[in-house]
Amino acid sequence: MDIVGESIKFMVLGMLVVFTFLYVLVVLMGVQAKIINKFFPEKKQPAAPVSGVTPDISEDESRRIAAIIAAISEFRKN
Amino acid sequence: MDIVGESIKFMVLGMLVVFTFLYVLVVLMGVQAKIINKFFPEKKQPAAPVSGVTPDISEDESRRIAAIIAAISEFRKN
Amino acid sequence: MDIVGESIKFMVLGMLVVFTFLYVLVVLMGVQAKIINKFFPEKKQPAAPVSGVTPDISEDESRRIAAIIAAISEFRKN
Amino acid sequence: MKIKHLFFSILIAFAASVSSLQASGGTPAEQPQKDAYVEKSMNELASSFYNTTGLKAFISPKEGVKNGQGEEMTPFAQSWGRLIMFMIIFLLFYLAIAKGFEPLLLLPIAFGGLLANIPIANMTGDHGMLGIIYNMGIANEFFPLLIFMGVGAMTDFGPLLANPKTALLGGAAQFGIFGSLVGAAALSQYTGFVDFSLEQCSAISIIGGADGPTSIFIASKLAPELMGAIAVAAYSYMALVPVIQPPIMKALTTVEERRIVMNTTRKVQKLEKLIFPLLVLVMTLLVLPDAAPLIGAFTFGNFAKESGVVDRLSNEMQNSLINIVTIFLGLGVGSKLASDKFLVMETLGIMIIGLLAFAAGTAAGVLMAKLMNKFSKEPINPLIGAAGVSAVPMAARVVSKVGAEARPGNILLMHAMGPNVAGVIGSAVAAGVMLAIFK
Amino acid sequence: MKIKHLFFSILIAFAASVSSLQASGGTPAEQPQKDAYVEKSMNELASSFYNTTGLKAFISPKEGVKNGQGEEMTPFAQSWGRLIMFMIIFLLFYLAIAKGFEPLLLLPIAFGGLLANIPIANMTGDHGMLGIIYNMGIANEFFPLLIFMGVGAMTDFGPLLANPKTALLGGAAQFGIFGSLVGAAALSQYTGFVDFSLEQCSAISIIGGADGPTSIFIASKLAPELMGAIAVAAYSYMALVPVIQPPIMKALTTVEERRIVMNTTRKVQKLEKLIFPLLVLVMTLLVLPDAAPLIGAFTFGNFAKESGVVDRLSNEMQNSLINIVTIFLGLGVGSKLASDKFLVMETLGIMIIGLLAFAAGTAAGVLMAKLMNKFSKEPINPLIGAAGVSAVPMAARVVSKVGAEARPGNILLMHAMGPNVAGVIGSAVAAGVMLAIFK
Amino acid sequence: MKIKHLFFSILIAFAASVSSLQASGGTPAEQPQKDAYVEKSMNELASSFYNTTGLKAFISPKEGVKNGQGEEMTPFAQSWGRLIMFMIIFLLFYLAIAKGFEPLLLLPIAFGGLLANIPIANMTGDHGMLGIIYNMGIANEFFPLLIFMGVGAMTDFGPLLANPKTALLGGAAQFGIFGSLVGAAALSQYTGFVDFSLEQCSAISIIGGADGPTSIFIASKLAPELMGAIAVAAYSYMALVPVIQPPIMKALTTVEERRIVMNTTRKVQKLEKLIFPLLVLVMTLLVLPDAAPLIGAFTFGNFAKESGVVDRLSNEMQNSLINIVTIFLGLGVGSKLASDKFLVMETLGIMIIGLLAFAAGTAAGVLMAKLMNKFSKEPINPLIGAAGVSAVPMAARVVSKVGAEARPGNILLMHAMGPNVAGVIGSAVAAGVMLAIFK
Ligand code: NA
Ligand code: NA
Ligand code: NA
Repeated sequence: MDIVGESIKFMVLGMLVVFTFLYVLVVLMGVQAKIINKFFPEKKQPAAPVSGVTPDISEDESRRIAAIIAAISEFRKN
Repeated sequence: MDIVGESIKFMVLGMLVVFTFLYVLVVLMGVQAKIINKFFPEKKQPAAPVSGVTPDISEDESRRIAAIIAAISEFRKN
Repeated sequence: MDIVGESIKFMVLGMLVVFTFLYVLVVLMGVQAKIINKFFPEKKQPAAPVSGVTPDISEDESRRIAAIIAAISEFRKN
Repeated sequence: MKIKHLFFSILIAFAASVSSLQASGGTPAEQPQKDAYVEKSMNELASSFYNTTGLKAFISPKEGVKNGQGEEMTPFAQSWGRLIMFMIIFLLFYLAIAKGFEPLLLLPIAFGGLLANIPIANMTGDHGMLGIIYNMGIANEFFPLLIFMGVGAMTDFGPLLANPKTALLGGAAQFGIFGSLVGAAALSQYTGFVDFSLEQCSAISIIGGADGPTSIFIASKLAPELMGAIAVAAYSYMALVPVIQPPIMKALTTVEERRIVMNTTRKVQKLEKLIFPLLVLVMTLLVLPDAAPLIGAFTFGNFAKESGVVDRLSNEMQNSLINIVTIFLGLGVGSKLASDKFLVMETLGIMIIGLLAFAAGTAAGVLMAKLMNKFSKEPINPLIGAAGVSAVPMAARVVSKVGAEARPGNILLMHAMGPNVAGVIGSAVAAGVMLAIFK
Repeated sequence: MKIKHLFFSILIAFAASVSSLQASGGTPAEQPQKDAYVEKSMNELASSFYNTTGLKAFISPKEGVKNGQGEEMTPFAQSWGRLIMFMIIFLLFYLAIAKGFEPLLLLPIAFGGLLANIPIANMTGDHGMLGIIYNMGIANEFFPLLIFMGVGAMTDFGPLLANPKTALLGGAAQFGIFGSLVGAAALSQYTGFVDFSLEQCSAISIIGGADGPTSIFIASKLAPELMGAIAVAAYSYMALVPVIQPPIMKALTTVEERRIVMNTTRKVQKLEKLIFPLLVLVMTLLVLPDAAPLIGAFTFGNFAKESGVVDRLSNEMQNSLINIVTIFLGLGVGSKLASDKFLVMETLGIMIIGLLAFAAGTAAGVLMAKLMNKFSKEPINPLIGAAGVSAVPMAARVVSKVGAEARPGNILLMHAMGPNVAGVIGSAVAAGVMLAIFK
Repeated sequence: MKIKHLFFSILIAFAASVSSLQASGGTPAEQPQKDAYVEKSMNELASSFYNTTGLKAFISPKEGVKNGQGEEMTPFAQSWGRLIMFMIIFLLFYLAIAKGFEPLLLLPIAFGGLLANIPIANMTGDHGMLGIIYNMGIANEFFPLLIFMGVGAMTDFGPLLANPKTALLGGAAQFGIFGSLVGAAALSQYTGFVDFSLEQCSAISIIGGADGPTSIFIASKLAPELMGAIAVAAYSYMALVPVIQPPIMKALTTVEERRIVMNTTRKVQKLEKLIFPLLVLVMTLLVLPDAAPLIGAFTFGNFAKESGVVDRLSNEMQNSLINIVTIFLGLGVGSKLASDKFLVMETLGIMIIGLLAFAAGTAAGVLMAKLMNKFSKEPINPLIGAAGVSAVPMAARVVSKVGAEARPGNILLMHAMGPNVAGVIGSAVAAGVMLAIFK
């Protein structure tokens, strides 16, 4: 089997599907944003915490909890 | 099979068992309370936190922990 | 089978292996400490928290977290 | 009250859709043999790709397409059936998120249902994500018991110990189970609408116990083929407790009764709380060993909590462990919302009986409380009888809310918690009776 | 000291009860065929219900009744046997809760035992809650390894690295294992009391290692039929460390020796702690690969902790994960407290050998420490040898307590932690030797 | 840059070692029959003990020794192969701990590899710790989906919703997948170096998606025999993103382009974020149901988080659950670092194609961004195209760092997060296309 030939066809199909999928998503995101802003606007939302992904924060959390507990246990030692 | 007839018998048996079970439990709770108050009285117990079920509280916990951490991380930012 | 005889042989072999293993470990710990102190010395390390095992502490943690949350929730009640 | 309308219109739409359904054939089929890839032209490739899209599966459903369990699906179940399910699921999302109805369970169940209705993906099959979860802990009833363990660790029997006789209210409310058992049998015997066996009637009637884990446990033992619909009905109606109960409560009581103020409860000692779970378990093993898994898991959680020496473990049961199991239980139960499983006449029967069961349990609890109020020295507000159906702690909150409507400032919550937690034990006992009968 | 009396009187009561037992037959039986329900009169229904009560099962035990594994139970095991087990279990509850003896393990084990002895419910069977747990992680030795991983993540080898030569004390204490191996062999060969094979003797003797997970791991490999009793003995005696060790420690040392003050330990660098688990693992793979699962899990946990870059994971191992596994391990091990498994002569033998093993390990550790004190430049308090049995961290605390009795203010805890953690490694090595021998 | 040298010298050493390897035979063998213990003299005992040491296994490897899967290992794989693996593993430890390269995954994988290469212990076998973990959740693709669920619950689509068109960058970067697919096919067809089938090429090329869970998922479906090497390559290169990407990014952009400042993003409403995961899932089920498990798990996590009503569950997914699964996934994947599995020519091919894939994806993303910048009203910094490979959030951080080098104070992080999270969806779509093709 000419797997190089086949894989090139896959590439064409694949990139097409990926781009189509994401392009439709882009369009729908726009439509959605318009509809929501028009019909369901939020009232005086507090500053949106726009952060990408939070894994590191949760990792820090454990350390900070540990730190808080350490601090507090200094005062609560029995 | 006359399943309605059977199910009525099940109802009689079932309600009888449920009530008997709970009634005996009521009696035993009373007996237990008397025995414990007589022979193992607690000394100056702090106000008993008599709350039903605590799921919501633990859900709040996560939010509050998050809040505490957020607050503290304001001061500990590196 | 003379299982007592066999078990005595096991004892000899076993205690020998255990002691050898731990003795080599003792030697290697010493060598390691020397190499590390010579070639990778730590700079002004804060007081090392040399505690054996921490299960109880983490058990206390939960209680303390609960305590902290209880305290804070007093102020944050909605 | 808009929600009620919404809910019933869905029920009716559902009924209509179901009646247009043909019975799903369904013999377990052999694992599909994977073919080796053969060279394709670009056109063939594109058309073969189109054949794997969901769009194609919706537009041109075919006879002979199989579900995750290898049973054939009707063309209706493949297309319109799935669309109806999506509507039901989006309704559940709306109820869970906007209305706050039992979101912890309704949201994962609904999302599981969404995944289960995706064509081609076969997520409910043995190798699919939902199938793996289902086999891991629902088919063998392990997850419901873990949930029950966690609920036990969260439950405080203090209010019940403070006022033991309210336990009887938790007994009366079990009429919801047995009354609807008779109702289910009658529906089956006297109408051609559905045809339930005695075991199936029993499994369905447990919905009246208002304990999701108990319902799933019993369904798996007595009528596994109905487990999906039973679980969904049980959780849905628990979510609807604030809608279903108040009208019944108000219809059966006078304003004067609803205004009754109850005495403050006595102080309960720690030792009483410690011994109580053991008491319940010992009684169970003497009288009703078939309820032992349920009561055993529940009392283990409670005993661990009240012992005060294994807080690490009891906190775990109440938090991480129950959270993980809730995620999995929800998704696994949701897998039974596949259109071909859910859009059948039996589901409609189960929904009706379930509603009946909740109503009957509520009514029986309230009437029993009225009766006890007659003969008791201390005043008993009949509303607290409604909490006997369990649905902990929502039913107790509903009681408190309805009570406060009648007399602002009258806090019945603690008094309602007694029958509420007794209802959990009562349902488990009723479930045990069913298991014992069919042993 | 009342506890000691209580404990021994239970042992004696146990011995008496056991001697009245007949051997339990036991061939695995076919799954009971579930009969279809047939119509019953109210009387028949009530009487058939009575037949499913635990009361009936206690009052009229029958020949041929089977346990969860399909083996026949003697009438004694069905009635009096269970009552005796309940007494033992309530004693364990008392010790765990009122006396604080290893509650994290003793409480779930005892509750599992309570559930396992409920008649009719068959909770230890393959479809029962305890059976599911057992098959999930105890039969395949997975849970003990996860526990060991968590213990590794909790262990700080700092005290050992600060004073490496105390590792030898953790070696000497393993005489508890090998001495009791000879003892078990002698008991079996020279008396008709019990008849253990060499594999069984080896599995039992690991109790002397004072590590629950190690004991369960080895038992599952060498003598699965004894695993229940071994696990229970191991955990019970670890709980009894504060009762068993002090008299032996005091008998073998003079007051002057117990009053010895040890020098403060040197500061240990982080890099030493990081490399140490790898060092132990590499030595294990070179010398004793059979110990690799135990040592591997343990050092993985420790390495993850000391690396400092995966705190998320090492905290998880130390908290949620070990908590969940502890709950399951306890319940699963408890399933082996079923009367027909536990009330056998072998259990008594195992309890006796286990006690001997702990005593021998303690003695060997103390004597080795005395010897080392003779030849060491720096003073060594012989008490710290007792910590070599592991039972981390309780043995080290006992040492510190006994030391403080002799000289108030003399804190031996850190010095005892060295042999204490070395004892964990020592026991794993000893376990590996056993596995290697029977390969 | 020393790391790069280190890395490539290992690759070269690896290549050298591999070329001296013979193919490992390998037919699954019957379970070794355990022999009964026979009496031994002390000498025999000691010598039989020596035969079970790892030292012996290293010094005198034998033909016919089997790995955990019952396949025969070559003498090279038993001795030098393991030593080479230990070197590679210690390098991974160094990178994870000292250099902070993806320690959460690299450390457990490497430790799993260490355990997998211990002779005699057979930890990768069905009864070994790693084998149990592997069968529990990797063979059936369950763990990758749970990770994906947790990642979904951690992901904030806000930056993407604020600037939707950056999603196209996440599409362009998938050229990393398809370009390397052609590359893999060419390598296989035109050289005698390796011989991959079309399915194998497709599985390998998913490495270019820079999503570990997706790679493992697809490998398990299309080429389970290569899963180990693929997973390792995927995670290793994700760890190497800060090394691989910057040179390519700088080579394809001018300093002026890198200095482009982008406008601040618009405020995104909560409802948009809530609906977005459902939008993605509905599109998936219409167009590409084969991607439903991946997208379904991911969107479930995200929907649970954005719903705001099941914080208990979404916190669980982001913390305890993903931690536990990460530990297990790491150890399980590490089991495929056994010398006989890893030190084969195919691994080298996979490593080379994987590197190519990352480079191609980065380049395609950057070039697409340059193109978009030409035609867009608002300025687009071409660097953010590199974040389209996903590797969330490291690629976005790398973008921000390289951008700040060109213009200090220019924070591109938020702008890079859009293509970054779109890249996750893009890879899942690409993966779904592969599955659909080979259906
Ligand atoms: Na109930
Ligand atoms: Na030990
Ligand atoms: Na990607």
